[in-house]
Amino acid sequence: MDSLIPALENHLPILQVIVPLLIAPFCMILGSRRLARGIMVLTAGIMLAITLGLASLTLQQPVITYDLGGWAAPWGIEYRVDMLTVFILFTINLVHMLASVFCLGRQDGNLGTAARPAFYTAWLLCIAGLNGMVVTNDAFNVFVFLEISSLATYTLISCGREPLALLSAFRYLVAGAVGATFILLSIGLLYMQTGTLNISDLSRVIAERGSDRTIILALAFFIIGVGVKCAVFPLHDWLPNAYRFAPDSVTVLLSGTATKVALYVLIRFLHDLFGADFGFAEMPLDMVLVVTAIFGLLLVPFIALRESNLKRMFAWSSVAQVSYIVMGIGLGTRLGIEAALLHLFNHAIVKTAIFMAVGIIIARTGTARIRHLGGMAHRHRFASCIMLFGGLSLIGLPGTVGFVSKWVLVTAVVDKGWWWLAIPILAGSLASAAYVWRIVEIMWTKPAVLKPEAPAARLHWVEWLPLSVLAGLALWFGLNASLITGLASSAALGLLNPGG
Amino acid sequence: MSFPGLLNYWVALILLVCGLIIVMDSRNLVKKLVGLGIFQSAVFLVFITLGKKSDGSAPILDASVSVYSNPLPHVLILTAIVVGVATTAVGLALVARIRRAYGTIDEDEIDDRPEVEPEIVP
Amino acid sequence: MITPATAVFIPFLGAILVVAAGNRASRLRNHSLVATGCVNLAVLIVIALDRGSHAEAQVLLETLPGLRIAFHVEPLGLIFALTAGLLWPVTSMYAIGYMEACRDEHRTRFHALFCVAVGSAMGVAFAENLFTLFLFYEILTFSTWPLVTHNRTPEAVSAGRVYLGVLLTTSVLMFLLAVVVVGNFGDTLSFRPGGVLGSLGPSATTVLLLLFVFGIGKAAVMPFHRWLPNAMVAPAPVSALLHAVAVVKAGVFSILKISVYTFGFDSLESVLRHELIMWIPAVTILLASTIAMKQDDIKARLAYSTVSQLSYIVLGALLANQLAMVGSTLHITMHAFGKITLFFCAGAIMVFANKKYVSEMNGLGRAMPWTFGAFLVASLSICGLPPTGGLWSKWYLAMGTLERGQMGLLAVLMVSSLLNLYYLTAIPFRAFFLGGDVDRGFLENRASMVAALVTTAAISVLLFFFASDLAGLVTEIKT
Amino acid sequence: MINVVADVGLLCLLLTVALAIVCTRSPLSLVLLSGIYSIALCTLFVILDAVDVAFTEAAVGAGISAILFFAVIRPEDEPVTAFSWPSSRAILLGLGVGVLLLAGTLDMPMYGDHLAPAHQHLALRFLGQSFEEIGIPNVVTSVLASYRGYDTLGEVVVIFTAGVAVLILQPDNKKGPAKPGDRDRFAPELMGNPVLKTVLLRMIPLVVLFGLYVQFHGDYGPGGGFQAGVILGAGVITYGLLSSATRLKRIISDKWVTLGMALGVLVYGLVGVAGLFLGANFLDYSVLGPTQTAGQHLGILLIELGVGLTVSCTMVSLYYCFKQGES
Repeated sequence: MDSLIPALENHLPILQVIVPLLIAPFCMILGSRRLARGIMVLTAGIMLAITLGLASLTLQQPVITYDLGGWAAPWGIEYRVDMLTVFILFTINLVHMLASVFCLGRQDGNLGTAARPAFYTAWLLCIAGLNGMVVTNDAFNVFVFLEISSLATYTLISCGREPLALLSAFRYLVAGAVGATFILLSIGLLYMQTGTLNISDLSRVIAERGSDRTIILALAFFIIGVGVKCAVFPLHDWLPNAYRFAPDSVTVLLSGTATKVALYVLIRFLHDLFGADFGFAEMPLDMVLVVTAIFGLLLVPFIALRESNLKRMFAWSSVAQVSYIVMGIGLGTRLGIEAALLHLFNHAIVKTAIFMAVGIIIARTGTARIRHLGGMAHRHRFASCIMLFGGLSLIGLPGTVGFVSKWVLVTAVVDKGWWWLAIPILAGSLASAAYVWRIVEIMWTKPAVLKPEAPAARLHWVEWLPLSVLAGLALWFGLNASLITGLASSAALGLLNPGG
Repeated sequence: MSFPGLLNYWVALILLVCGLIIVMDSRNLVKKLVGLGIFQSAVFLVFITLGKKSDGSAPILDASVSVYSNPLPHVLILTAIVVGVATTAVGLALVARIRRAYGTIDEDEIDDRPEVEPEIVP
Repeated sequence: MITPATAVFIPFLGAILVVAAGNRASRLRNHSLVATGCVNLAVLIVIALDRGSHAEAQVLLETLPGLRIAFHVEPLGLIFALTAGLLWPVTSMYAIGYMEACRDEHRTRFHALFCVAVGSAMGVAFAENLFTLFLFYEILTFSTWPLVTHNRTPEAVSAGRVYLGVLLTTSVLMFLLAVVVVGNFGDTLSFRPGGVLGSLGPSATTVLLLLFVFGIGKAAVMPFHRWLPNAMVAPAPVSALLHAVAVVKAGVFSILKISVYTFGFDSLESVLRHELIMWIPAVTILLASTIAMKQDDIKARLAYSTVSQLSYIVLGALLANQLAMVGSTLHITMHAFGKITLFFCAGAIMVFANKKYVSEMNGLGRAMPWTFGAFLVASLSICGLPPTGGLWSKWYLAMGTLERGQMGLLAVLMVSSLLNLYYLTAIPFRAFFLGGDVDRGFLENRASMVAALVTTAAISVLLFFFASDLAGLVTEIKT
Repeated sequence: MINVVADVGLLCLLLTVALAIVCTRSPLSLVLLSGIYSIALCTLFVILDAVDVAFTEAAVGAGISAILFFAVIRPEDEPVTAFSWPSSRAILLGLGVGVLLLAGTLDMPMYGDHLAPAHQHLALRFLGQSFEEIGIPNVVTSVLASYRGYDTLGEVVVIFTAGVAVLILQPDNKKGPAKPGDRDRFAPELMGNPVLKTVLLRMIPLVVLFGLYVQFHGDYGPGGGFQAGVILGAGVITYGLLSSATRLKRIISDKWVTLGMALGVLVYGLVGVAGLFLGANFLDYSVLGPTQTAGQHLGILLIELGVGLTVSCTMVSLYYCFKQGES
């Protein structure tokens, strides 16, 4: 036993991915829905534990690598864990853990009996794919795991109750496949000019032989491809409907994980693969990303303001919030990345909480129409208050996590000398206040439209527990952000100076 | 400069654009998937072309051969083809379900339908 | 352990108590409300007596490096906190009576949010840095929104939208931006005597000053004053404590505190076109007074009067000298006692006689002698006439304008006082001397409300004799 | 030289077919055209020395994809006009993107350039040392199964995910009444033809035998678990097409198919985990046998089995699900 534990420690990077990956088919074999659910939550717990284990390892040793198949790095596939990896792993596995507890209380979509365990299999495959994208240090491996998670995601979205879920899933499939193929092409062009696929090796070769038009083309394809997956403003078309029509538990899972991992891939490739010198000094990438972000965060709230469906409104808000993260990434500085990571984490927990609260209300009332929400706050106090708190955090009021990340973002833009960017950031906050307050006004002050549902459905522990944990985290990190800021800052530092 | 030069890449590029045009322009869901296939195949062509060495042969080791083409792009594209067919299969399964739900596979016809609201008792 | 943080948290604790007691234990709820107010006042007095030992920052939490939630005690904040703390238990008593008279169903929510608002005002008063100030400023905004929309009528909801819209837009777009500028270009976000903007050039300082003056929308400097008359749809106790004392005073207090501790008098004097900027509040003073004269709705008239009086304090802050600073600080207190009395009276007239228009008040004086008596005393205090405390604040402000050599501004102060005299004393005059032939009987039948308004009027008079102590407190500040 | 001529000719064919697809509206024509496209593409891959890829493209593009498309399209989808130009907006956008991309190609290495960077770094080791390290002549298989074996695990999982997805998406039959007869809609006469039926039924064992050959000969020639899985699956599906899906289900029930799908992934994964228990890294086969090459041999054999199992079962599962959708 004693010998097994240090052995396990060495294999933690791969366990993070293969545990869900191999439990998924197992879930399928068992064929029982109850068992599958139990296994899903258990797996989520194990994954979170592995992440914490990895975190404690990275504190002793900044970079952990793992050669798959025993083949040394550029020839085989390599896993690489550093502070940034751990930060993202922690974010997505935390959200996944809570989302899978929340999922216990939901109907699993519009499924026949035979397909029910398959839903949980797809769920596990989705999160396994996302974890795989985070840990790997191989460009092509990113593509493979991206596809695993994407296919599972399309499936999960299509399980929504309304038939439009199918069309939304199809449109996401087409958009996602185009995006992934762009990424594949980008990897191909990089391979063409370097002869390697390992991210660290690629970055070394690019630095040695310098860039050319092919590499520039690869960068452009990569940005577009990953932009689709992140739902960066002009490439966001798939997201609102996908989030709206997906089953509630799936929306909860996706909003906190899928786009976040895509953003991580963006950060990782820009800095570790193409290199900051190429992207930000040679190419005007900072301008491109910042300008798209400005458009996103100023225009999208107005679309959200005219939205008639609660879930889709918050989906639009996700598009707007992604813009802040993209702006942080676009600055390309240490503070910018720190702000992006902070906002990524904060938005993950806040939006997950909001979608959970929305899910609770939809489950009780059967509608997500905004005009049906009148007086809901008095009927579903807990869920409404969480939604309010989440909304305040989206606005970025002091005392919420949203303020912390926006403050760091503003500090970052001032630090870069682009202090005028503070104005669109603040204006974006104000614009989000408009759509949040529209909901608050209806829920708290308008008369009830719907008949009260017959039995006052009480909150089950699988509903209030994950919500309380998320709200507690959001509150705590809003008041005392030193822990999470410290992590984000050392992750950003590790990314920019891998040596020291 | 040997003759085909960059021709393969240029053709791949045109195929890529053709695929994109089909995906963007068509309202028929099946045609979109066909377009997606062409789009992906253009990328496959880029990979396979870059692995080719003139006068090389397939990378199966044999005493009588001295020049082999690059095996790595082949491996990658094997995987990519499988991914492509998996995506197509899921897409087609979705199309089949969409047809059952709406009786059509034309996006315009589906979009024209009013959204069904849940029953509300005021 | 009595610290400024205690004074901030007691009202929040009170809110929890009120919610816990709820509508079912309404007596317990009412008692705990008043008791909390009294305990809070006691704590404030202890802090005031022992103020020297709390001058250092007391850090509760460090949100980010440089972004701390911290409290400290300094004279300006202490005076604001004492004013609010003294008025809170009085208003609680009044509010209990008023809400019972109105048979309101949501009393628990009302009282709980009231506590939260007072707690935020305490937070603003004792804030050690701009971040803490902004935090409590925004809590105050959001906690008073449900109070403004308390009646849930369409007018209340749309007034609430204006209220929140103006306050949030100004605070996020300008106030927060200004805080960001100070955080990134100033020495620190903390308040330090003499200011923290040493390295900022005059043009940047000017922009920053304008951002603060307009960004702190609660100070209701025109053109960002619209929310205040709109907020008058709220029940009278809300208008009384929040829109005469806590909310609006939090705004002007913030401007005063920022001008003293973030800018410092030296920085303020370096501002470009200083004279012109000082005319911004001066214009508001005159315009608001003029509008107030035309208002028939008594609460609207009082609201515009408040807009006008708030700009006195802003003007005092911008004058950047010690006399004006003393005048502004005193005016926070004097105007608070005067204006709350007026709002109490307006509420009492509404409840007892069911009248809200000035033109309907003829002859009410005999039916409600205490109410209109108190109204008269408070009007004198607002106008700055003896024997009320209002005299001293206007005195110091006038001295401040003289020291700066701004005769024009002095004239504005005088003209505005005359206008005040006209539109405020007209109301008790009508009540006592016009249309006296109708006998309505004695209408003042709720002791708690009458007691409250008489108390505040009496304190206005008492302040005439104790103003020098307050002024002495303010001069402790090393500028 | 002949290679170059064939290359150019096939490129022209590809372009023509692609343009035809752009303008075609009829789903049936589209599917047939995309079959032609696939075959042209796979011939081109052979000329470009990518025999394994060509094999896969033939099995997938011309085989499985076509079957799946046929299962979904319906005669009633046929439009009145079978032909239309794309909108000018799309053409303009496409041309714009194309011209930009054209500039990006100018730094690319020429066709067949031996000195291209792609042939230098990793490829040298794969071509030069894989025989000593792995011990099998097909370098593509060595790279696929061992050096980049983890990608292949991912690939199997993708197939499995697609299987799960289609399983979830199959309509619940309890909701709609099933119609009798599950013959193919586009070629009922063909499949009902007794001559064809007899011949094809006799061919199924041969197909299965070929599939097994491809499975186990992948180390030495083109082929491997994936291609074999597709061929085996196709053999089984042929039986279903000739008799009926219901009868096929009686022989291989859908539960077994699902089990096989999952089991294949598990076999692959557990071979990797076995490495962990033997003190090596995940998917390190060297420790499985007495010598490194023996271990690699055993590992590759086992994982290819896993791949074949998952792929063939998924193919059958897809067939079942799409059949269900038709009824």
